[in-house]
Amino acid sequence: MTREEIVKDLKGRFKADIIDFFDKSPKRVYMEIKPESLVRCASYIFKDLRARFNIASGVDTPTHIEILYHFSLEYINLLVTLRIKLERDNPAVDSLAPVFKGANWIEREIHEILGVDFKGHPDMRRLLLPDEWPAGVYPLRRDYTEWDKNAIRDRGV
Amino acid sequence: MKLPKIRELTEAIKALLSKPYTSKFPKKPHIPHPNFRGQPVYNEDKCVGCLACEQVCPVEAIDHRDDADPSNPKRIMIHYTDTCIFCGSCEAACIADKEGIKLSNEWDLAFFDRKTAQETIEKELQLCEICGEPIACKDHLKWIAEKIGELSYSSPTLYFSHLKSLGIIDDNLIQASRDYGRSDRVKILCARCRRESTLTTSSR
Amino acid sequence: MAKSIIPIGPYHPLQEEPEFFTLTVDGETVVDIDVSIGYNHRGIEKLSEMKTFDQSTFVIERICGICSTSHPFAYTRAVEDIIPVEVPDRAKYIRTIIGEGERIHSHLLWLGLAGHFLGYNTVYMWVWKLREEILDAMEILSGNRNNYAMFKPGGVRRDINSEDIPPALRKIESIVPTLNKLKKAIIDDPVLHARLKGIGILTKEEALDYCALGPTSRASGVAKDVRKDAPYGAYDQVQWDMIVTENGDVFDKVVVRVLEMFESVKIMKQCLENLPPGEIDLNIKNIPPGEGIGAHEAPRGETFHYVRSDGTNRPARHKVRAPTFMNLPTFKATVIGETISDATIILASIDPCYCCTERMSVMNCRGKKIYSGEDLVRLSQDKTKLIQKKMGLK
Amino acid sequence: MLDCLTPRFDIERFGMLLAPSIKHADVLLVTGSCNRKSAIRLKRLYEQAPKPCVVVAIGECSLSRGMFIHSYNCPIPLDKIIPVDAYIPGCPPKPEAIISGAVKLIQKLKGTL
Repeated sequence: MTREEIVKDLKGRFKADIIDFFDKSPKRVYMEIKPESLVRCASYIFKDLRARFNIASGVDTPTHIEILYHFSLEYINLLVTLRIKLERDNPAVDSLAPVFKGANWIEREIHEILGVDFKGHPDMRRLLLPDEWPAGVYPLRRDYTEWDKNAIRDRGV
Repeated sequence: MKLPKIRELTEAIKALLSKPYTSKFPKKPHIPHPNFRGQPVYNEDKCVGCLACEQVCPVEAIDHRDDADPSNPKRIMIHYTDTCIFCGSCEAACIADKEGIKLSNEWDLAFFDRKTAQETIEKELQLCEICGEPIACKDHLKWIAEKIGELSYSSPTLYFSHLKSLGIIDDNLIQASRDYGRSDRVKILCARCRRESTLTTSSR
Repeated sequence: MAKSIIPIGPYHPLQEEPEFFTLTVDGETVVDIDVSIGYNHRGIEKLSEMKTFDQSTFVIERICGICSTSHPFAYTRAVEDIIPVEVPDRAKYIRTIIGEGERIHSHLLWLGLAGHFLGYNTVYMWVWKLREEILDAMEILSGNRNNYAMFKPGGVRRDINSEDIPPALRKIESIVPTLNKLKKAIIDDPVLHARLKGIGILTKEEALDYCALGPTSRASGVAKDVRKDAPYGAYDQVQWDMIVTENGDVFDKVVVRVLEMFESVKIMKQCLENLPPGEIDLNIKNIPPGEGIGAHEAPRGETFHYVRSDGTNRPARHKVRAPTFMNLPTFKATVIGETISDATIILASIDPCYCCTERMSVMNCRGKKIYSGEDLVRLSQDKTKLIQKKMGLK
Repeated sequence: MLDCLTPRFDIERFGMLLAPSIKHADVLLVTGSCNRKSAIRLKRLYEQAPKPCVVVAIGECSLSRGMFIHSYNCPIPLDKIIPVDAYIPGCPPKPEAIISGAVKLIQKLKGTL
């Protein structure tokens, strides 16, 4: 399947869900879709196009929270990125962990540092942060302020 | 089954005869390769005190303290050995053609007290002749004057400091009071005083 | 059978990345395994948002002690992807040289420690003696044994001047004869065959499902390598081939890594010999707002960097994904069902920043017997001696 | 640090040995910046060590958290967690620097520095 066929197929199949399709360069395709159709799109790309799930990167922009799922198709050297936008107060999206095991850890990490909760994730535990980290504080949010009073940020000599 | 045994046997014998691989380090001092990036060292007369290295340091290992008392104004550049990661971006950013701060080959830096783990050099500071604010290091003004050549005659601060360093003019004869008249224009001033002296037309 | 929990404690002088594995054991075989990581979490993504584009290469370089040049490689490619700009040829060659040199010394390090787990301490000492040669070569080329500080968005920081190349080349070529002896010693050693073949098998489907990367997936037949699929740097102007083996057990992971070292030596030699002239840096002045993705084939797999810039000189968001992040969950598929003494070498076979599995302690709830990490390594070494006795070698 | 054990910089010829557990060791070598999770375990390890215990901080990260001073997960430098006797800067320090640091420490403890 060459690159043009895949791009045309993706556009045709998910015409209703695609909000914006940005063809940046021969190696990069960005597809913005509605959050509800995420599982359908992702499982189609992962299973039928035999893509490899690279990573999901959560971004906290001033207006909304964005999550980008990067899939790389090695055999035609193309990287398809699914972008979904969620509102800032309680971002929620359904989890991709049941679709493929690779997404298990990254969703736990995004839940922990950005506060997005993934519905249907098998074991949503804490991955990186220590236990005494207060529940509501998300370090990668724009409005993160130092909560630990006795942290020494200068030379501390 | 036997072949690998014989091959390892020859290897063992060869290792037996050859001299030991361990370096006789404490007895014979270790000289690292000239490319090795060791401790950054300030060069007192080459450095112009422009703080470019402080801006570019990824770990904020370089700091400065301005001591603006009129008798002996000086800027103290401090380099902390306990934070520096020896990456060489200060040397790459040094405007005094990479001579102000240079990475030496020095690697044996163990110490016992973190408060003493810093090197400092002092650079003479140029104070504004009206308000006494530090403008920049004297060498830095001289360096700019040399760099932009005759363009430096557009601002009295530059060409005064350049001529003063050449010894052509001596200290400012007109007393350093603030009168916002013409006499203020021919002094070494900081930016704020410069603006005030050029903009105000009335001489109070 | 009462199940006992084996906490694999986080601290040991040999460990680089402290991880805490808890194996639940039913008698001898491992029933379930869980890991809690985060002992080394330093919030690098938040830190690189505080630094400028140029400074954050140094933050990125200190993510992992051994693959310290693969992260800046992917990061600088991501930043160049925002502007879409092409790096000059000489910089590409220098980047490839540093990347490959680092792959050799990382594989050698892992080989030494895997040998230590299996009781082959001579392999451990031999391989690390070999590694000193490569570290000297890297010190000649880049100025430091490990954190090379060579990368910059838009090119390379320091040039390799021509009179440094012959000594570095001599050092690199000096490791090839010993490497050949090592390859022969490892590949046709009957004890290793019996010990490593058939344990910790990661089938191809599981490798695809877990999205495993690098040597871990190439050992189970998944022919994916960023240097071949999306050629970058000087990887397309140099002849080398990708090593893929079929049955994905620990022995194949050893073979893949050993053979990859020969390829890296070949690449480094070709790059060093025909290093093109020309300048080494583009002096990028400002980075337009946008997104960039960069990837590089690190010794353990593909590092992936996503950088988003909003026009200022600081990255607005920087997502880093180390290869072990994808390889580590595969232990669920490989360790369950194996015996305790095999657990150490299987966990080490995905090369999780070399020997996190060293921290093991076994607590048997009934008998209150406590094995420490050392005992578990000794268990795995006893198993090797047992096999040697069976083979009639002793 | 691990390179010191290898044939080229063999520190066992000076009598320094790698003890598997803290209980039978006198010198605690600390590398890497201490984040919140590992600070607790480091404190517990330090208490378990036999008491005339010497702590050596190796590398910029453990001296003053070097690059990670502003990280939200590394709140306090090492010498506020446990008393540190010797500092060996370097990122990473050369094995010779670690050995010469140890030599200086021994001389200081013997009072002959």
